[in-house]
Amino acid sequence: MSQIVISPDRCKGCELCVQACPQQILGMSRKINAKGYFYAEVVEQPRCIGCRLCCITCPDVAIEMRVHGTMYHYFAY
Amino acid sequence: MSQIVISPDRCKGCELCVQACPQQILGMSRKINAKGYFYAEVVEQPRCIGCRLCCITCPDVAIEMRVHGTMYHYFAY
Amino acid sequence: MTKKLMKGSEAIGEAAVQAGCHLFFGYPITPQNEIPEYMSMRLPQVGGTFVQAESEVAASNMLYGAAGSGERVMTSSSSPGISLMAEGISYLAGAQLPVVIVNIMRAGPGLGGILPAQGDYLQATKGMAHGDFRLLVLAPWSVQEAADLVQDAFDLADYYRNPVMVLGDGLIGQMMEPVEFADDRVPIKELPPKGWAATGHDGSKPRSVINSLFLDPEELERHNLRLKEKYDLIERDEVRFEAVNLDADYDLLIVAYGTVARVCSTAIEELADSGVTVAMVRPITLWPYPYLAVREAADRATAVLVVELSAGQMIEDVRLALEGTKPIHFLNRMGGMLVSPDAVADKVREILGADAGEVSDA
Amino acid sequence: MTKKLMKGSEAIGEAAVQAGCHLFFGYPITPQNEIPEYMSMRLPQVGGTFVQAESEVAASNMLYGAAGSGERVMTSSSSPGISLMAEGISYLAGAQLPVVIVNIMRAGPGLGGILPAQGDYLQATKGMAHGDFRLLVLAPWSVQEAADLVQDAFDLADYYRNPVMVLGDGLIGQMMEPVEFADDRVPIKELPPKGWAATGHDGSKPRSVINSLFLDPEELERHNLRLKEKYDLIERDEVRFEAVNLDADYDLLIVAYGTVARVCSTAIEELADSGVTVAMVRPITLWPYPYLAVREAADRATAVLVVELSAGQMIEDVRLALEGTKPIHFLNRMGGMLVSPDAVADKVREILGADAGEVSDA
Amino acid sequence: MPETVFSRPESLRDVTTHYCPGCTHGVIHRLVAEVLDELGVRQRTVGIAPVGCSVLAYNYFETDFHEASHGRAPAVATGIKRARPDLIVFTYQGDGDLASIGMAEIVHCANRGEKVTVVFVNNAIYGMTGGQMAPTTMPGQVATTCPLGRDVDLAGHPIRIAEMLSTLRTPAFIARCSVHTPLLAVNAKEMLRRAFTHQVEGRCFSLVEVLSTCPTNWGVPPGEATRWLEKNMLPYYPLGVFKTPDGGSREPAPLSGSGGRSGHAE
Amino acid sequence: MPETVFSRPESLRDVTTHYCPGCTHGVIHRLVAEVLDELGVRQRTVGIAPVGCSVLAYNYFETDFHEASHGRAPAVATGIKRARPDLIVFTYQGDGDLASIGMAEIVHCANRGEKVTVVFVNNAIYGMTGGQMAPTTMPGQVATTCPLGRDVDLAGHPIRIAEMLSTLRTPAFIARCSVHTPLLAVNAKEMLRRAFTHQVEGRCFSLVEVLSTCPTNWGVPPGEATRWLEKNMLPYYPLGVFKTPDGGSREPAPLSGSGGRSGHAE
Amino acid sequence: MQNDVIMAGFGGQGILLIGKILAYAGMREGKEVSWLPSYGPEMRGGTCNCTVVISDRPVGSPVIRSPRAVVAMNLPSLDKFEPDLRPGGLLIINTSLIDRGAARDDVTVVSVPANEIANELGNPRGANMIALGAYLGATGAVSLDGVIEVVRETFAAKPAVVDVNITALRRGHEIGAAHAVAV
Amino acid sequence: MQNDVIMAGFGGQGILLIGKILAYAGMREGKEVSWLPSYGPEMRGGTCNCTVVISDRPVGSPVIRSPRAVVAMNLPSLDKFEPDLRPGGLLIINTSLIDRGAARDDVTVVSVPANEIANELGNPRGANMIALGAYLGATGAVSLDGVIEVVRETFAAKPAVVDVNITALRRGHEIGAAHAVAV
Ligand SMILES: Cc1ncc(C[n+]2csc(CCOP(=O)(O)OP(=O)(O)O)c2C)c(N)n1
Ligand SMILES: Cc1ncc(C[n+]2csc(CCOP(=O)(O)OP(=O)(O)O)c2C)c(N)n1
Ligand code: SF4
Ligand code: SF4
Ligand code: SF4
Ligand code: SF4
Ligand code: SF4
Ligand code: SF4
Ligand SMILES: [Mg+2]
Ligand SMILES: [Mg+2]
Repeated sequence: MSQIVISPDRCKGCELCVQACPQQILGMSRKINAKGYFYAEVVEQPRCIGCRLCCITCPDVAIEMRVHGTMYHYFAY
Repeated sequence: MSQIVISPDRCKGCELCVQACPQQILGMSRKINAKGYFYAEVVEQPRCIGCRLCCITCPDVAIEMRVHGTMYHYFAY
Repeated sequence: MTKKLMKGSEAIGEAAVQAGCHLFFGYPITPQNEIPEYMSMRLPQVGGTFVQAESEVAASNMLYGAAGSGERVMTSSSSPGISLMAEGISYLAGAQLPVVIVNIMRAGPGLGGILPAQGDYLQATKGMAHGDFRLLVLAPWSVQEAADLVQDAFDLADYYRNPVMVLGDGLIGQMMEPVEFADDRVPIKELPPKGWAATGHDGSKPRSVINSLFLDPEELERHNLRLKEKYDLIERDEVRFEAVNLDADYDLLIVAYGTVARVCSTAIEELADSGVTVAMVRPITLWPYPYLAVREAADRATAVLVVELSAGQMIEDVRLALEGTKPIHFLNRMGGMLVSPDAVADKVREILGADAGEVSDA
Repeated sequence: MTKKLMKGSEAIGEAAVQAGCHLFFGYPITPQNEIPEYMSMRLPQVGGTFVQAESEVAASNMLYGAAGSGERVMTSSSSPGISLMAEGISYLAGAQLPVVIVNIMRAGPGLGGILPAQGDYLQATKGMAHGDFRLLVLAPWSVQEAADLVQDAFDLADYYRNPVMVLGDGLIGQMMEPVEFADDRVPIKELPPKGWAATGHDGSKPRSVINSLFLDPEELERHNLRLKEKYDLIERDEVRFEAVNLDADYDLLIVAYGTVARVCSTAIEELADSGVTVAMVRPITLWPYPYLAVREAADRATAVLVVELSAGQMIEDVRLALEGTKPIHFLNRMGGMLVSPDAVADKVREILGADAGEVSDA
Repeated sequence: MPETVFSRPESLRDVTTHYCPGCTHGVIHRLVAEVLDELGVRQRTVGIAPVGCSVLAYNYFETDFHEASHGRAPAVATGIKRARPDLIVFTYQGDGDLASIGMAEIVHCANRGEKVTVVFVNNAIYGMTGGQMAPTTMPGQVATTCPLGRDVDLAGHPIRIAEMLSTLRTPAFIARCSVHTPLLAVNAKEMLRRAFTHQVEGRCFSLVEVLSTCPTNWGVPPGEATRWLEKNMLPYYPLGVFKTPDGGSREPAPLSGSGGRSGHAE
Repeated sequence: MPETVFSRPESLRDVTTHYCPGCTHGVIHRLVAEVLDELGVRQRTVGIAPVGCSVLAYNYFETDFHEASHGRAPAVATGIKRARPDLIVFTYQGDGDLASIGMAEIVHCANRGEKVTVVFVNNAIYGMTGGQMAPTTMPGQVATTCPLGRDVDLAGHPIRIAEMLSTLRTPAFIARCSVHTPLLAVNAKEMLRRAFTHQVEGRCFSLVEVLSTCPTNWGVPPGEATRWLEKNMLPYYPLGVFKTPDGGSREPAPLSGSGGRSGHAE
Repeated sequence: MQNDVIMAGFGGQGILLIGKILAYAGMREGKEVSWLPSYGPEMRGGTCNCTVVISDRPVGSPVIRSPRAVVAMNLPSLDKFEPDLRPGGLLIINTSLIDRGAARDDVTVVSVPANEIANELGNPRGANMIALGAYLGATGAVSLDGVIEVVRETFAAKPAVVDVNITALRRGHEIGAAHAVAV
Repeated sequence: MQNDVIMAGFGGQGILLIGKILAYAGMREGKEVSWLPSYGPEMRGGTCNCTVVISDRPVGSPVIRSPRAVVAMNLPSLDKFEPDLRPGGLLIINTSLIDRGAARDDVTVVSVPANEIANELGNPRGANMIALGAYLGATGAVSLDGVIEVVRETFAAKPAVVDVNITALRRGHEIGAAHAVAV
């Protein structure tokens, strides 16, 4: 089962991940980070299907994905 | 009837006209011109068919063609 | 004639347009992007032409073609881009084409940085490229003067048939100040028609060939001598500088140009408040250089202070002017760092405090 | 160690190869085509690489990449081609890359002509490009010296991590003279390994970045100051010149460099026969310039004669050296015309005949 | 104990880039770094940064680097590769850098068949200098040096580098891809892997043109930018492989019925 | 009273050129001059000489002229035409000048669609400087900077300018012809006429690549040279029209089965 | 007599604009003025600032090492410029985005919750105008009316914007005036 | 003591070659030498020349304005260099291609029908060697044997060429020796 970890301070608030997530489970925080950006956060972790599209989309490598147990990959990357 | 006039002093002796003449009526002189070249000359004027290939070939515009009366052109130029 | 608050880069562009500059060829580079940007907007409005060249090399050669066609043309760039124009500028000078080249200097060498510097002085005034030639080099210290000098540059270029460089720094390009343009500006020179331009040949005038090639050395030497005569004339007639406090009796003379001279003028005022009188000669033409003015002003001082945003470039011309008659001190910053009025004032106090006869620390 | 009769251009190429020059990047231009041609034949024989660049701009940047990889590399060109390298050379200096650049000068400005001249002096020594940097500039007066200086150039470049220019003229490039190469040449400097080269990064040493960009002005200023320190060191340690007749007591001092100095030496011999003693200082390093040597030699003369194939370029350095202490006379030809020994001798007689105190006619 | 299946590649240094929010330069950096990791060549790789927004790329990759002058990265790459053929050499260049001032260098580097890899980031604009027109700017697209939009009658049509270079006879791998969607980014990575592999195997010159966004100078938010690219750039800049080293030449033949090869006079 | 049916065109000055015996630069000069005469534009024509053997072209044409720096003639032409659109502007450039150092300038001049005419003389060598390798030098051909013959593995294959430029989207007239036989010279003149006509009618950029001989640096007598060109150059440099302003674009499409235009993620 | 100020904040907060408006108004009042923006790498995201000088005499150095006033619209700006402020100078802090007070005790501090107020006024982008107003109120560097004039012209195209910005200016002016200082 | 000579003719007459051979032989005899070719536009067709200096002391100027000897292989060369020749100098004229005599009467003239002789010897390309021989004969600048040595090495590849050229050299030498001068 997959877990998405977004580092608030690496995020620049571009919202591309939010747009990319097929599950629509990412959103923007109301808080401003050190860089002055509203950063992205996971809203509904459980619904994550571990597709990694958010990770692949993020221009700032602010998103990591961890997996508990094994999981099926939609595509090789 | 066509007449070929080669200016000895303009000629650089490249022999391209000699090679171009379908009638083989051009040749090289034994004399050296002011520039130090053996220059081209018309050997058999009467056999000239007025095709102008020698004129067109000459890189130094050393060859002029004059026509007495009218004559037929093989190609437009 | 109303005052407008304009960015230096835009004022330079507008000044050129009002001086009849019809074509601009250039390539973007910080800190002068606003010049091409302004021209791309403004020139079409007056039926002129803006072309973004593929490079500074191309720009300098487009300039060659357009100037050779008799038009008033300009390009602008910043340090690395100017270096790329070196060959082209040598051709322009060799073919005696009137063009205006604006160099908004940034810090170097190489890619360096994008902040203000004065590290291109020796390039502009002495070694711009191969062969024996000179550029007229004009150095503004305010947005208004930048505008004025750009307009004069076109007249000088046309009059002498020589490239003219307007040498500013990042501050001139970026800052906004009030500017006014004369509605009825008249050229500063009697300008003959450009009969030499290559604009077609119907036999009514001799064929025009824009050229810098002379394979026969005797012919080329004659050409070099004609150029030298022209340069001698320019050195005689076109020297410009501004004098500050030369009428007062002063202990020390400052020599500085461009925005640095402005910083110095502030320092001079502060020093005046504290009873120290300092004079300044601000070269406006960097070539021809005001050797005589600097020498004469220095004669009445105990020492001279040269202030530059470089490792020490204009100081060579001050040395040539002074011929060892006075100690020369040097204050500089580099890399985009700026000299502050306080730093200048402190340096002056230090010099005057110390034995005026001390060896130059430059 | 046997003498070979070699064309200057070929001797320069062979000297480089024997100095361990592994790569050559260049673009043809008269009068130095024999250098790239020789390298294209010779380098493959020693496992080296010759690349004909698409332009001088490209060549100077290929040099950057190869030098940054720690190899000994060279390019050669002539005046207009050198101008095209201006930006590249500024980058090389800014990134402190050791390269050897040969400029076989021809007459300018612009396309000019292809015959010998010395019109690139100010470019090479002062204003090569934007930003504050210097090139070491070595000026040979014979084919043998050209070969020797090229080899020293590689050592100096590596030692100081700085571009070095060998500045010759068309005669040096085209003439044949006997040359010999030492079989057992040792570098003139202790050369440290090139740990700074960018040759891959396994973490065993800090990451290598070949770079001239410093966006932070304070950082760039520190970089500029480090460069300045290096240049000061070079000015202190690397000045080279040849003295002729300095031990004799002479009336007049000639200052000339390159093949022109050779012409002068012939004139000096002729004059000696007619009882006139003339001394000469021949700068071998044009930068750093032998200011002190020229000054001291001039102190013992009544006047100084500068002879150049330019409108008057090195004469500026002579002025800086003399600081007005002695009248400076000037003899020059341009456009590919050469100074003859007779012309020099006549000029000397004219000067000595005239009032030594006369105003310089330069 | 969880396994991390996606994180920063080793070849990408752990620093914040200066890129604007949503700028896909960052994505392209990561893809290149991942490929270097996967091919295991990081330690013998030397990158070349251009002059452009990616001028500081040398701070972002965990490899040795050269900072080249504007447009000349292919010449610098030539110098490095000829000096040290054992190194893996890549340039990272913008469209102003490569397609405008650097046109001669890229054409000749490709034509000499230098065994280097060029990552060509086409964002249809001069990003770093504030949004001036690039040779790749779309017709009608507004830029600071074409305030009324690119006028093809004055500035010509956008240059298609992949198409142009693939007509050269010298063998090469040339492809165009995009990173404005995650799936295309996956494809882009595949193209980069093929390009670098050709170099690792010493086969040929390789160039991958990557369509990229410039939200800042396009004047739209990052999300918009991806759609703008899709709508305006994709139709003119088709994606795909244009040339493979063994694929033969791709130059156009003379139009029929013209001059032809009519031989000698006789 | 005889009529002179062939003589020196008015646009060609009555001076001896410095060209070597049999060098076809002379023929090309005459053809250009004849076209200028026939179009009646001599008086408003400005030519641009390159740096190369034809550097002195300004002494040979009876028109105003500019002498450009090496490779930059297309930039100079741009400057002239933009300043004086009423003038007929042509450059005359060699293959070293145009295809090597001047690559960026010719590509961008063509891509901007400058309404000028480029006469591109391809003799597969650097003539003026004594026979160094050009980008157009044939594989195996000996030159002074490739004494063992051009090695395509090190120097790449010859660049085909007509093919490369015809892939640009901007409308243009681009053709290749040769003058090594009289009949081909007649065809070459026709190509030049079409090129200049496009300019006179303000239609588009035009470039005519003319294959030419360099007996001196090829090291063969002039007669030999024409046969060398026929045998070695013609097969690689096909003659014909490559692009017409209304003929649409000629760039290659992506190879099938590659990346494709796969759209968004969703 | 000279007034100079460094105004700084995030890109996009309209810092350069209020600087220009101030300089323009100064020129209108017959003063000598200069406006100098920061330029360079910061332009990518990050902070931006400008220096405005308003003087009776020709402006000497347009670069001010130790300004008479600093307007800090965000934390990085405060950190960067507070130390340079002249003793006795004016420090305007946008408390909406800055959660620390001034570190200096030798300067006059004016705290303005610019973003909050702007939101109140239903003009969220007007925080910059509020700060400008505060600066004017505290220094009187140029007259409020003069600035209002310039604002009218600047936004002539969009009258709606004009009014909300004038309101913002006035609100800021009141706050500033309460701390009026002579710098 | 110094010998210097300008050798000039059409390109292709082998002028530069005999100059190099002369310089090379000089070097072999332990002399200081320099060889300087003309370069430039003439290279296209036209004439070419070279200057050779052979001296006991280091060679000063490799460029000789007024040479001690001139070898003119064609008319343009004679026209160009005859006036520069030093009074008392040596002028070698290839009468095969030059139909005028010397204009100077203050110099030693050696007339050599080089091409005719070369044809006689069945070595039409040997005219240059005949001229070189004549120069050696007249000046003794370097020894004939020394030059022959160099010729042997130069053409080592083609022995046939060696012999005909040596014969040509000797024939020229005889003619020159008959006019031996001290220059
Ligand atoms: C010789 C030179 N000319 C111009 C510049 C200014 N300059 C820096 S980056 C750039 C263009 C960058 O655009 P691009 O290559 O498309 O890269 P991007 O920023 O879009 O990624 C220019 C013109 C320079 N640094 N050097
Ligand atoms: C900047 C610069 N680089 C190099 C040269 C030297 N140069 C003169 S002509 C030439 C090449 C000419 O070859 P090409 O263009 O093919 O013309 P061709 O002589 O063959 O007709 C070169 C390299 C120069 N004059 N300027
Ligand atoms: S992995 Fe896929 S589903 Fe999970 S957050 Fe990322 S994009 Fe959404
Ligand atoms: S894509 Fe990355 S930077 Fe952009 S919002 Fe998501 S996490 Fe932040
Ligand atoms: S016109 Fe034709 S036939 Fe007559 S000479 Fe010329 S080539 Fe020969
Ligand atoms: S073609 Fe012309 S130059 Fe050549 S030989 Fe014939 S006439 Fe003479
Ligand atoms: S300006 Fe454009 S290209 Fe540059 S970093 Fe910002 S978004 Fe990216
Ligand atoms: S060198 Fe070649 S191109 Fe040049 S003139 Fe001679 S033959 Fe023609
Ligand atoms: Mg871009
Ligand atoms: Mg050629």
